Amino acid sequence: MPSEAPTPPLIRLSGIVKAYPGCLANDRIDLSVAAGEIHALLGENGAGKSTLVKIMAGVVSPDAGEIRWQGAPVAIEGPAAARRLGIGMVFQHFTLFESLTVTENVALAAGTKGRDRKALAGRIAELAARYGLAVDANRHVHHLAVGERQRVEILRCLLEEPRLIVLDEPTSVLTPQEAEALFATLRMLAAEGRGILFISHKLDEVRALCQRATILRGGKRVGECDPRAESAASLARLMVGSDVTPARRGAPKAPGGEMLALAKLDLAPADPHGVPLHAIDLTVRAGEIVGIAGVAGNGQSELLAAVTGERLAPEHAVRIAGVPAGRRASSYRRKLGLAVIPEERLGRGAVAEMSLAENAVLTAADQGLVSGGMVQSRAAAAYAKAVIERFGVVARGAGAAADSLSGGNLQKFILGREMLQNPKLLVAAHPTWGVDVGAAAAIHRALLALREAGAAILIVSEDLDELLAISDRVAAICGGRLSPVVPAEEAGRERLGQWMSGLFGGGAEAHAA
Amino acid sequence: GAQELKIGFVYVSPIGSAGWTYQHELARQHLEKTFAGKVKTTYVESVPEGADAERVIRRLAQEGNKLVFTTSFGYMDPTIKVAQAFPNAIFEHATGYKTAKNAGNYIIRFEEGRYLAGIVAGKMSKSGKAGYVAAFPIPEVIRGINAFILGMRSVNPNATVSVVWVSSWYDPGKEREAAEALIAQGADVIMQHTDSTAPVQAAEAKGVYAIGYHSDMSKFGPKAHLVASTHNWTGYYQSVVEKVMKGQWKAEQYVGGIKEGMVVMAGWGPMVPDDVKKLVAEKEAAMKAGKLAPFQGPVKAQDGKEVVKAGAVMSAKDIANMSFYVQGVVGALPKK
Amino acid sequence: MRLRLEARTETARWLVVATPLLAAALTLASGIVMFAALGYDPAKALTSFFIKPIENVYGLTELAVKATPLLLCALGLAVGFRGGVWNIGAEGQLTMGAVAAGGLALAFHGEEPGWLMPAMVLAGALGGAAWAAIPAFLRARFNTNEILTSLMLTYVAVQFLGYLVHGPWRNPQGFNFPQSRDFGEAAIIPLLMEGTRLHLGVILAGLAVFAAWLLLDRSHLGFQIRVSGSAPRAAAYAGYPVSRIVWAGFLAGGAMAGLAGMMEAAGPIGKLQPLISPGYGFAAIIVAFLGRLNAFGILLASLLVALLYLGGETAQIDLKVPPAVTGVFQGLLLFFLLGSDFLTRYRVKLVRRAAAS
Amino acid sequence: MIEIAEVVVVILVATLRAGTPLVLAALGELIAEKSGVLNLGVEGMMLVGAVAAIIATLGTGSYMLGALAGTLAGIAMALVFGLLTLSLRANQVAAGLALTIFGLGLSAFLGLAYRDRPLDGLKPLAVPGLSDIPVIGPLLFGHDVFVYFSLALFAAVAWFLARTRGGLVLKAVGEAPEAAHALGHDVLAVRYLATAFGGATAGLAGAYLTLVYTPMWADQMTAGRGWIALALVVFATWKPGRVLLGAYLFGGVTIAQLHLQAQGVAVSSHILAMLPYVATILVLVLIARDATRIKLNAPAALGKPFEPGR
Ligand SMILES: Nc1ncnc2c1ncn2[C@@H]1O[C@H](COP(=O)(O)OP(=O)(O)OP(=O)(O)O)[C@@H](O)[C@H]1O
Ligand SMILES: Nc1ncnc2c1ncn2[C@@H]1O[C@H](COP(=O)(O)OP(=O)(O)OP(=O)(O)O)[C@@H](O)[C@H]1O
Ligand SMILES: [Mg+2]
Ligand SMILES: [Mg+2]
Repeated sequence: MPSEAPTPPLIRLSGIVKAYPGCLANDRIDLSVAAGEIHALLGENGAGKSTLVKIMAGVVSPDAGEIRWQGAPVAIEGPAAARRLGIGMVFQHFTLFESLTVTENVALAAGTKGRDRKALAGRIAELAARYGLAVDANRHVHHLAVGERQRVEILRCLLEEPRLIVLDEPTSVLTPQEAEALFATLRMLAAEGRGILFISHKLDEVRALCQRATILRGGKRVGECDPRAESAASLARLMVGSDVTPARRGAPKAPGGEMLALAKLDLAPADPHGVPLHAIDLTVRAGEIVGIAGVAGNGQSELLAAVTGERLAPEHAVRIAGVPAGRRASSYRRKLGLAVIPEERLGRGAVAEMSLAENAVLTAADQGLVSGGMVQSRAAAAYAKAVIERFGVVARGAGAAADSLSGGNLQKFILGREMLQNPKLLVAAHPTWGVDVGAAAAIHRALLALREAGAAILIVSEDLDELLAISDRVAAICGGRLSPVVPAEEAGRERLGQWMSGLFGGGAEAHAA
Repeated sequence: GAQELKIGFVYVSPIGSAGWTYQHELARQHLEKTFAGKVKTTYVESVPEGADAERVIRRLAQEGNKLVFTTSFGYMDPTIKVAQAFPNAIFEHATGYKTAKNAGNYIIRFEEGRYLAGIVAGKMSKSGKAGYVAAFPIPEVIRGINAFILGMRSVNPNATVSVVWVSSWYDPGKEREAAEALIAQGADVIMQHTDSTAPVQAAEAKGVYAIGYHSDMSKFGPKAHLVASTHNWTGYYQSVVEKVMKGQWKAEQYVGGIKEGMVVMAGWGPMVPDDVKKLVAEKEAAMKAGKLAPFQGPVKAQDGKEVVKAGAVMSAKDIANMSFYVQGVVGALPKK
Repeated sequence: MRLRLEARTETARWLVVATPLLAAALTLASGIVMFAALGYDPAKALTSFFIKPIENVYGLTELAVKATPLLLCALGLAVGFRGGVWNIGAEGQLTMGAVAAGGLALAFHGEEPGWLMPAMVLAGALGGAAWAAIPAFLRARFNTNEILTSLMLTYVAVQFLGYLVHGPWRNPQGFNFPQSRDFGEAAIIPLLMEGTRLHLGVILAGLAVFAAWLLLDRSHLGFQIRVSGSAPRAAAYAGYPVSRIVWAGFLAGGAMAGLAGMMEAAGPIGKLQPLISPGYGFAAIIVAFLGRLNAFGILLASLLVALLYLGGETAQIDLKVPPAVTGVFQGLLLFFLLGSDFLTRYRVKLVRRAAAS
Repeated sequence: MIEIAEVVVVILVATLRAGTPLVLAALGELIAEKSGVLNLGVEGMMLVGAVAAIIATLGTGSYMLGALAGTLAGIAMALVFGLLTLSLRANQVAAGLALTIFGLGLSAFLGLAYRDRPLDGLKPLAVPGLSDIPVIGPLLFGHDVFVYFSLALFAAVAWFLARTRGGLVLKAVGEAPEAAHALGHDVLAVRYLATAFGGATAGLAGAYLTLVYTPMWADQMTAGRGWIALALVVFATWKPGRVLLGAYLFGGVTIAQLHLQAQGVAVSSHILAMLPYVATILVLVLIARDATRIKLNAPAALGKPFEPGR
């Protein structure tokens, strides 16, 4: 129990309960954040972190519990009420309006202050200068790189002078350099006396940044600690409740045959704001993992699309298992042994309202799930069940809807669905994005096992630690150009970070600011 | 017998208070009044001319209606079909050409009213230009245009009529736009072969004359409405009912016009001088006497070719198939 | 205390049945109020609407005949709607199906070959599909809004039919009225029951229900269509070409609507004339949604909507209820059905207000 | 001989009149769609607005009250739609079509006693002196008040979208409702307002038909104008300026066609009747090719229900 302090904490939640059908997301949670404090909220996927902060932000209403703001009990009726109190939230997804300019985006959140656009632009410039958040206020958001968008989010939040700033997984898309810059800003804000609540699955960051951490597990608060005094491993143990053994890559084997070969691949973007690919050369051999680092929006999606067949390229620019396939449809490439784990789990890798059995049919139709043009529902259910069992997916069963799974579990399901097809070539985008440490380790182990079994694996990720831990060879992509591909041992974080900003002598201009 | 005669009516559009269906409805009400206690009438309005018509007609027959009037061309085949299934009921179909033992049909020589209206227009128009808002270029409509300009030219040899096709029997907005276009092009009398009152209203608003059709439309354009060429079904319906009651009814193809009182010039506007009314009365008398017909020679087609020689009268078949303009119509007939 | 909505994780089966019943009950209740307010005896009015039209065998056959075009159009539309393909031009596709089949019937008028009927069935489906191919092509190739193009093409089709029956296809013996010749014997769909209008097409429509169920709920193509409709990006990921779904949706919709048009022309009407359908193609959109885009649901919905039409006629004959009142009544039923759908997806809960001390 | 210029002026004036109901209805639908609400029930709302307007005017003698009644009736219809799609989250396409079917029935029912009852019709304004100037007079000063109002409404809508915070919120709600909700904007309230606005202008457009354009009531007298208004919004790629252009273009083609006929040009009436629709399709195809513009202007969440997961 927190003791009565002479000055009450900025916010204090006690006994917060929030139930969703079939799941108690928050079970009598207590949490308090003091002014000037950077407080971490830790927990596995589905532990209830986002639910809790959404309650603070007024986006979700609690079933029971009390919220005190600077000592006084309050009811946060909606997002507007939260803002009026002085609670600012930086969401990770869905909060910028692509077709509007930066100023307009900011104006949308700025209450009555937003009425005068000129004055607003001035305020933005002033705040940007004060906290080192460089943005061009007149650009449309759809032109901005991810890091820049993040800065807009933060600026928008700061404009209202919030007393408490909540950030839900803000760093998962940033380069190490960008993350460092963000931390500097956060420290400055805390020094000004604001409270900061920080959610992240990257435990090193938490240790470097936060003074206090509240740990949730299964919707309950299971402890509190000073992360600076913990190791990453001990923090992970607190979260998961048992030891987490990070996956370890075995010694590189003699490289097998070329399963993927990109030769001088040029591709114009489909989207008017996409990134064109320039003369990409890349090979992935059987039995190896090749990792590609890069800040989102530098041609990764185009590269993946060209490999998977969602975009067509010149026939010989893409060879899969030795067969020229640049102009071939995805279905043909799958028959050659390709499997794909997309970056977006819900809506792309899986259909939200369909059952896991049905979602198995999505890409595993050829595994006997369709015959004579008819879907074999029994076979589909059996396949889904096999995935659930083999990959430790926590779900009600093959009949569970995809969107009833937590992010990490759905990710494991998609991974399993693809891996059970015994692919010769697996392409994975951000395989552990937003996934907790336990699940991430499980995913890494599965990928490595596939490598052992002789498959070629291409991974695109923004998480350098992940790439360096499991890849045999790595490269970075920037502005649609690929850096040299080097053995993971030779590429340090620093060097990859530089390559990610376009400094690899290929004459490439940095795309992202 | 003392039992009342049940009579059914099938209408193609809503009844409204003017237009084709409204005129039939007036006749139905007339029957209710005239044969009070002896007949019981039922009607169904807005019956589409497709597969539904047969069911509605049959339903009326099933409900014990011994006499059924079906009042639109598209009801012809369904009427005949149901007539065969209900040999004890009697069916009367308007404007068709098929008959059966217990199914007759009836039609109006609409062109007689058009001709008389043309005379009024010719007398009243200052510019000698009339405008005609028309639905579809089918013989029935073309016949009306020709009869109208022949009547108009009978009093003003230089008169012309311009036609705008609106491709709909009933579209008030378009009918009004068409009338306004005609007025803008100099027409000062508007005639219509469509079902709404919009052309008369347009004329009223623009300060030109109009001639009503189907119904007396004078209340829609008190200052514009010269007269209307109306259809009066009351007499015919009454005679049919009387025959049925007396057991004297026989299937026939009945055609009526001015003489039979089925075409009535009604709703004279106060601006029409007596001499014009008198002239029209004279022509009406001549028609009744069989001395005047709208397509009485000489009739010249647009290209100057004489289609009816002087002294001759166009045959009913040629009238039914008419697909050319006579002299005085501006522009060519739209090709199929 | 206040109301809270909660999404259901799974739709209970009984709700799928119960909510339309609730909607029907609400419609009946509002119908009673409405008819009473307008001075009609509500009991009589409702009997007229729902019982009288089908109290005998003939009535039942008429119901089937009336429901057939609605059912066919709606089944076809459901294929597109499930895939997020908004074809609202079934009316035009129906018209062009009638034109294609009717053209064939007229071309072989007097010859009466035995293959004419199957050929007309084919022509009807092809005619409708060809008309649907235009918006499909425009959407697949130029990404043109298909709601609007398919709708605009309906007006064009109706005018085209008008042009034909006013012009080149007009019955030469028909006194210039805008109608084609009566179809010959071989071009009229055989009747199933003497003395009624129940025709072979009704059976075909029944088979179509089963086929549509197989396609929509059991086949791989149906699965692909569903994925495309609810998660287009997942469809792209799985490699289902968007254009194929668009084509499948439009061609199925067009073919079925064309079939409906063929059956109207070669069935109860027996010729071509300016009006083939009194709006079946539009009503079918509602039928498709009332049936929740499910083949069997659509079967029930088409019977219900057909019954409302028949009921409107009897109510007019029996009680002089104007057709406009029927229109209002139909609209109410649609609203209740659409609104009650909500209950299958959400749970309404009374909750105590939290954290409001 | 009639002066060519005079005829041109007549055509232009008629075009403005013919375009006015389209401008009104399309501007409202544009606002509704910008908020993410696709209301296909414009035709139904127009019809109910039309009949309500003439009933009120025949009853009170006031055109002002008639226009108000039409507007309110349109709003009422839109709120029914809002209840179904926004609160009860019914499919917007289905609910819009149902609204049109309901509107057809309801307007016919309400209008039973008013069918073909004549009304004088609202006269054009006459600005003494100015209206009589040749050419310029009738073009600038000879219209009825609705024409001017529709232009003012256009200016207001354009200004609202481009310059105001409300417009910004509207666009945000139509693009990413979840995000707008998270920022504290009441998505449902914004959508209800936008839907109601769409109903208001559709009702007013209907009122224009019964009070000015063809001053009387007839069943289904909107004759498809609601659908044209919907097409105009797409044609305009959700930009008010192009709505104006499209409405007058469409009106102009219709009017010019009638004038050509009146001059004696003979074209098959069926072909003529097809033309506006074929032209609309062609224009839609041309517009659709400009994918970028559509992407930037089309409300990304158009037609999708918003489910605030509280
Ligand atoms: N809208 C919802 N409806 C039903 N269940 C929900 C909803 N949102 C969250 N949940 C469930 O509540 C639980 C907690 O979810 P929450 O988003 O708070 O987890 P989290 O700790 O943020 O996880 P992650 O690390 O994946 O972001 C999960 O089991 C989740 O499935
Ligand atoms: N309707 C739902 N039913 C069940 N689970 C849900 C539902 N909506 C979301 N979830 C689960 O809740 C968890 C959190 O989802 P949410 O949408 O809150 O994302 P988030 O945690 O805020 O996002 P992120 O952590 O990536 O920033 C996910 O695991 C998701 O699968
Ligand atoms: Mg979360
Ligand atoms: Mg998360």
